[in-house]
Amino acid sequence: MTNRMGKFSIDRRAYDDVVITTPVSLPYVRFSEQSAHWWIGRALRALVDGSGIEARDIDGFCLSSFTTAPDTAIGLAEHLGLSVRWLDHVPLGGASGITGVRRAARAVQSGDCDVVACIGADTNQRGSFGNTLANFSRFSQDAVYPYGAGGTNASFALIARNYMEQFNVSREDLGRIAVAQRSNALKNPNALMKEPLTLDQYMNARPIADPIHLYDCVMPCAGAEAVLVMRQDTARACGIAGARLRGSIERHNARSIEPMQTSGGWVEDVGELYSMAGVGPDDIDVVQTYDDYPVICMMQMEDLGFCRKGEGAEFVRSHDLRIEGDFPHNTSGGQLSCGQAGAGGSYVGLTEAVRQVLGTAGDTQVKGANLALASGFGMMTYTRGLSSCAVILSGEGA
Amino acid sequence: MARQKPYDGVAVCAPVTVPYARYSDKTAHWWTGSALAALSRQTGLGPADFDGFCFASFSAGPDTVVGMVQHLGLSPRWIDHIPTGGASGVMALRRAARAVQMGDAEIVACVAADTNQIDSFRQTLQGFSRFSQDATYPYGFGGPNATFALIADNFMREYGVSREDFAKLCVAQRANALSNPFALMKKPLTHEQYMQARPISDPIHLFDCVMPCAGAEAFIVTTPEKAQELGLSTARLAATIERHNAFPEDPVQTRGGWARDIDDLWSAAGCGPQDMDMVQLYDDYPVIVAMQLADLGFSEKPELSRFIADNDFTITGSLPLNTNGGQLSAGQAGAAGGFQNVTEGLRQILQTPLGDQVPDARRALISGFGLVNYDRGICTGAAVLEQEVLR
Amino acid sequence: MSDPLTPPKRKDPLVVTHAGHVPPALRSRAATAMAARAGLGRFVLQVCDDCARATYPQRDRCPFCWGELSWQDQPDGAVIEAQTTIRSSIDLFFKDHLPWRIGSARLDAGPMATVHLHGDVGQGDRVRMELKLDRSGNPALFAMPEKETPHMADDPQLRVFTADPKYRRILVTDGRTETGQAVAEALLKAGAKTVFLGNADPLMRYPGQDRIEAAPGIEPVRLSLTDTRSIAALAGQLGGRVDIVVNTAQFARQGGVGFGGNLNDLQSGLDLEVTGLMRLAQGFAPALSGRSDDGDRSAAAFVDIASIHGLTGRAGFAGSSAAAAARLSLLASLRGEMARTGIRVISVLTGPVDDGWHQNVPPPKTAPAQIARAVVTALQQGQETICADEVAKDVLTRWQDDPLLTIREENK
Amino acid sequence: MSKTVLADLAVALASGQVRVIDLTNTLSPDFPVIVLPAEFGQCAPFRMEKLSRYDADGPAWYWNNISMNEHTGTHFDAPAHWVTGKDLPSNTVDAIPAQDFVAPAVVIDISAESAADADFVLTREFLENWETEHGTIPPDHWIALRTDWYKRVGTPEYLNLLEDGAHSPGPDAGAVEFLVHDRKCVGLAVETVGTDAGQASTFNPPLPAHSILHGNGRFGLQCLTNLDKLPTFGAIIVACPLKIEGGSGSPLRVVALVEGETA
Repeated sequence: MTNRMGKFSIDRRAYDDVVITTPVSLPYVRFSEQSAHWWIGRALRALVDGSGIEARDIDGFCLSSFTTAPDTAIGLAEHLGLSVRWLDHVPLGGASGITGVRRAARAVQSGDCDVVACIGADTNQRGSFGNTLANFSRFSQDAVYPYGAGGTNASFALIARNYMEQFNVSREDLGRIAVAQRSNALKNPNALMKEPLTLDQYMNARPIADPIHLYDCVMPCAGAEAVLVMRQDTARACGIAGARLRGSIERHNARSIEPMQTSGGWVEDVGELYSMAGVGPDDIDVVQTYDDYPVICMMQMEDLGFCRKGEGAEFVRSHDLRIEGDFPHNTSGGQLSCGQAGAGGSYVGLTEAVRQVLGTAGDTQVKGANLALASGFGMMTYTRGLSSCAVILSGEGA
Repeated sequence: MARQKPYDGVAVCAPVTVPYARYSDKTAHWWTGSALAALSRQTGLGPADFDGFCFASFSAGPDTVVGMVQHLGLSPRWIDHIPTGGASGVMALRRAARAVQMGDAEIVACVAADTNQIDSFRQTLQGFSRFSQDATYPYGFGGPNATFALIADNFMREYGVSREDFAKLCVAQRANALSNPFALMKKPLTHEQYMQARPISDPIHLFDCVMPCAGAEAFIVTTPEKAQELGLSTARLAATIERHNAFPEDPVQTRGGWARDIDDLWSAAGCGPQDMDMVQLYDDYPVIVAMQLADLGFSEKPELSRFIADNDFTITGSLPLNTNGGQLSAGQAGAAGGFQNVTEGLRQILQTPLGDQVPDARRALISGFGLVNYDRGICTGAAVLEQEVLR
Repeated sequence: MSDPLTPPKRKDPLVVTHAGHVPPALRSRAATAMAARAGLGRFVLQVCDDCARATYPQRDRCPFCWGELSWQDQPDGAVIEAQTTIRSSIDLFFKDHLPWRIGSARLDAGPMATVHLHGDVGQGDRVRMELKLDRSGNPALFAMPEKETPHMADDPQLRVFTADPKYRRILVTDGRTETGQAVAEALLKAGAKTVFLGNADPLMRYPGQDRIEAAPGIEPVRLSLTDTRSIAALAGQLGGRVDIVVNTAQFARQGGVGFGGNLNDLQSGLDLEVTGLMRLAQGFAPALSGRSDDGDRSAAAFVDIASIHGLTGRAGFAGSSAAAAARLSLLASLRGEMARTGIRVISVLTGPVDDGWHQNVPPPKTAPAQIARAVVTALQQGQETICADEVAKDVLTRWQDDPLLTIREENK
Repeated sequence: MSKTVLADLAVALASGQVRVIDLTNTLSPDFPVIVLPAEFGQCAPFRMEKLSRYDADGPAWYWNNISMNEHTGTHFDAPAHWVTGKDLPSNTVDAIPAQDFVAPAVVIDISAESAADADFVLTREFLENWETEHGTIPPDHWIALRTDWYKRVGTPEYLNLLEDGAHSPGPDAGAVEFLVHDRKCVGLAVETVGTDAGQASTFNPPLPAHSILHGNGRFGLQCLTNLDKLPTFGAIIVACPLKIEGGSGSPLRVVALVEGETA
């Protein structure tokens, strides 16, 4: 691994004894008549029920959602009766969960608050997906959406096609990722997809925007994911198990002058991620990449150091990505098979990673998982994912 | 409950105010770019040099911080989006300071910007929050004026504060504004004019209200080493507090979240109200200024009237208040109104005021208040800034 | 090469007309500024006043140095780096037009852009970019083959952005004038199926009548823009069949305002050119709108030919210029209305036309053939504003640069 | 004349013994107006814009705004219409005594001649011959020129405008002088668009009907219909122009009263 730190010489401080606890994944529904406020309230309730911490002791709140308008985090705090001394609103799409947890970790570490509820939630009413797309960003309004209104599918099709040609990646290679995730999802009772997926089915799926076909796409749905962030002493006092935050990175609008996106912002910071955590890619037991499209998973396998750029196809051919495989990847089934609950999707890998290192993943549990990596990717405001982030977690034994 | 750790290794510098305009045909993106261009002129830093960015605005939609990052060519490794109006300056300061302190970023540009196109204010009000849509604006669409009229009416009766007292605050702020070339209000305000102003929503009268405008405010949070390298004067962040939705059980707002955290602020800062050389308080209405004077420990509420009478709030007075004129006299540039308390406090202690200098200014108390989601402002924050190095 | 367009078949009367949708219309102010230039057929990008680098998408500040941006004409070359065919879209307009091809273009000017692709271009190709307007009147980057290809204009995706007269049925309002006749002939030459040629007074012959009415494709119709009833009657008869309306009405008379002006001329001019335009729009705009996305036979455009001096006023032609001003103003509003339904509203701006009413005006003057060419070009390009001649170009350029100065100059 | 005349008339009208013939063309945008060389001001045709028709602009009522020239459709020419009559007293429609709007008519049939020659010119000689056959034209009568031109309404042959101008029948100066001075006519009532012949601007003097009639305080009635339904003698024409202040003429409804079975 090369450390790509550029002119900024400042060292990231360790997170000391910050832990992430109480992973909550509410069962998704394809369409919901409830509001995002409702889903967020339900997630808070699950955090309280799951941790035994009382609502009034939650003194930090970090929210990510696309569908709370006109409210933001503060409106939700009043709506749901939270009185907090630290509050953050993280509107970063698929990068929200990990970014939110990073913010919360610094807040509890600095004593700015004690317990932060971090929630990603969105409702999915008929029309809300289109509404989110249409109002996503100014660039998308001005320069993407009017070009076919293909939403992210069209934009990712352009990235995927370029990537596949440049690095000799076939649809079969990408299919392996989707098929393995579906296999994992069948062990996750919350996953919306209940049927197995074969490589044949993947290959023969109807095209959406070449080369993106049906099983390359996530299914928008309603749902919520959440965690609590606190210091180890707080967790111990409450008798809650937590995953330690060993290292994390984020980056926005990296390498914007490259004509086509072939890597995410991770490549700028990945050295620091591992050096902070004191481990290397080989030490990671389970990997949860952000899977809006399989091609992005492959990009992350490269950018996060599991193989070199251009070797992603060979990597997925030579590894078994299932729970029981040698490279357990997106063990809950990921968004591709669980569904994408808007900004909640940014927490899917994180909550699963916490469960894995705490050994509470149930049927999707990877045996002996102690070190997990989860990454996030989001904000397709124009022609590329603008925001990227990653986190390494370890179980308490680590 | 954990106490805040000190802000070691953090320097606050480079206050920027982009001159306000009553109405602007530009966008929030333009105003944000103007603020960054001003930071650039002051520091020589360009888009590639900032690795942190913190942003507050009401009028950048559909974009948030990350859209702004792309729009303006930044490539940061830490960003934050702060949609809390009048509390956003203190919150940005806190977030950026922790990011720098923890090594998550080294140079954070904190920017608040809002435009004010002919119909923006009405639109902002209309789309402000679900509670306001459902439960306040249908009751007369008086905007914040009506909400604060209820708060003021209650506060004045409860604590014996009068319009005469508010007049003193407003007249002092106007006097301060006259030395600030960027202030939108250019004419003196007399006590008599204040008292005879036309009523807006009893007991709120014309000069109790701010004037919405377009503008941008910015500052930089970095390490002392970096600041030295850039040749920037710096301030130290002595202590901060923040609180949201405090005291929801109070039937009418008579206090803000400061009241819950004030001890934490002064003990972490290692000083008290008496040590402040000035106060930069969020002044959407003078009643809120009075509330802060009490909640931040300068006076008990029942003694407010006397406290106001006993003090001189002009730049050279006993307790200089909102030395740029505050929003009441300089204008309220949306979310930038929540930053001007930081930039003005910073400028005074760095000895680079827009107008007249507060004599021997070394310490400033900054206080923010924001987001009338329903019937009260629910975001509060405060910070103590101290002069560190003048360059 | 593109498949050549075939003449549309007669419509099956039992099939419901396809409802017209338009592409997403929500855009930033900067994008709208780009549209204003796209409408003139320019290829522009924002360029930084300080560092001179071009940027895209539309911004309000330079992303390289935070300098101020201004719109500038830019080299229109590009290379397609990636392409896709969209086969699923949640937008009503695009859903109706699937599959839809787009690509990532590396513009010679610098930035990358998501662009619409002509059928004859694909990944790796060098292309010529055009800045078009989409059916909602917003800017659209369109990648064209670098060199002309067979039947290039017939590309179905391109035709969404144009109003090509080929195979279309067109109403030209005033066949009694030389301009009306020249426009009708040029449209037929450009492939129009039928030109319905208006005649305000069929009881009176007019110069050139025998020749023009005998031309294949011409169908004379009774139409007087000053007579609401005649428009209603014609719209009732042709409304569902006309794809393009071209208003060639003009009433130019010399005269001042306080000195030498003629009130009757002004009234007649206003009635014909201004009230007449509104009558025409009220008669035909709803029917056009209803068929804005009806396949090959879709309605496409409303064209109005007016004096450039509507922008400035003009000494000696005060009343005529006032009528033109009102006409341009009405047309701007109509453009906004029609953008919601996908009909292009085109302004053809002219200098003094070389006719009997401008005998005292020294050359250069606008020949009816020039106006006809401009009408055809604007339709083929999907352009929103076009100058028919050098005088109009000159006034427009000066007016864009300094409106108040140009107003003074033109009224000296 | 006894006091029972009007009562008798009422009975005659009710019984059909006296019939009312409509001599008026319908005012419509399609009805042609006189065409002058383009550099002159042009006669405005009839135009109508609906104000409301039991709709949002007027739920219970229907009405229109109309506009036209004073000389549009079936219309009346007052002496002030022509420069020769500009200084006469009571020369505008509002000033003409109402008495003058009701007068008997003598119908001179030149329909065969007009059919044979669109440029047929009515001369004094023709009139004198006519009198020989039909009797002397009495004073204070409208002279109604039956040309059957009204049957051409709705065709180009009505204006009959060729490259050298309009072609329609009308009197020469001698004929008009004769009618005005020797027969004391009220005015000239025609079916064509003007009292003068289509080519009368080439006559010497030009436009004799307008010039001589109006110069002597006589009236014109143009664009009439149904003159073929009137008897040669005995019809009474009722032609009341709108009372337009200082008006040179006016569109109007013209009717004729005729007796008995006469067609």
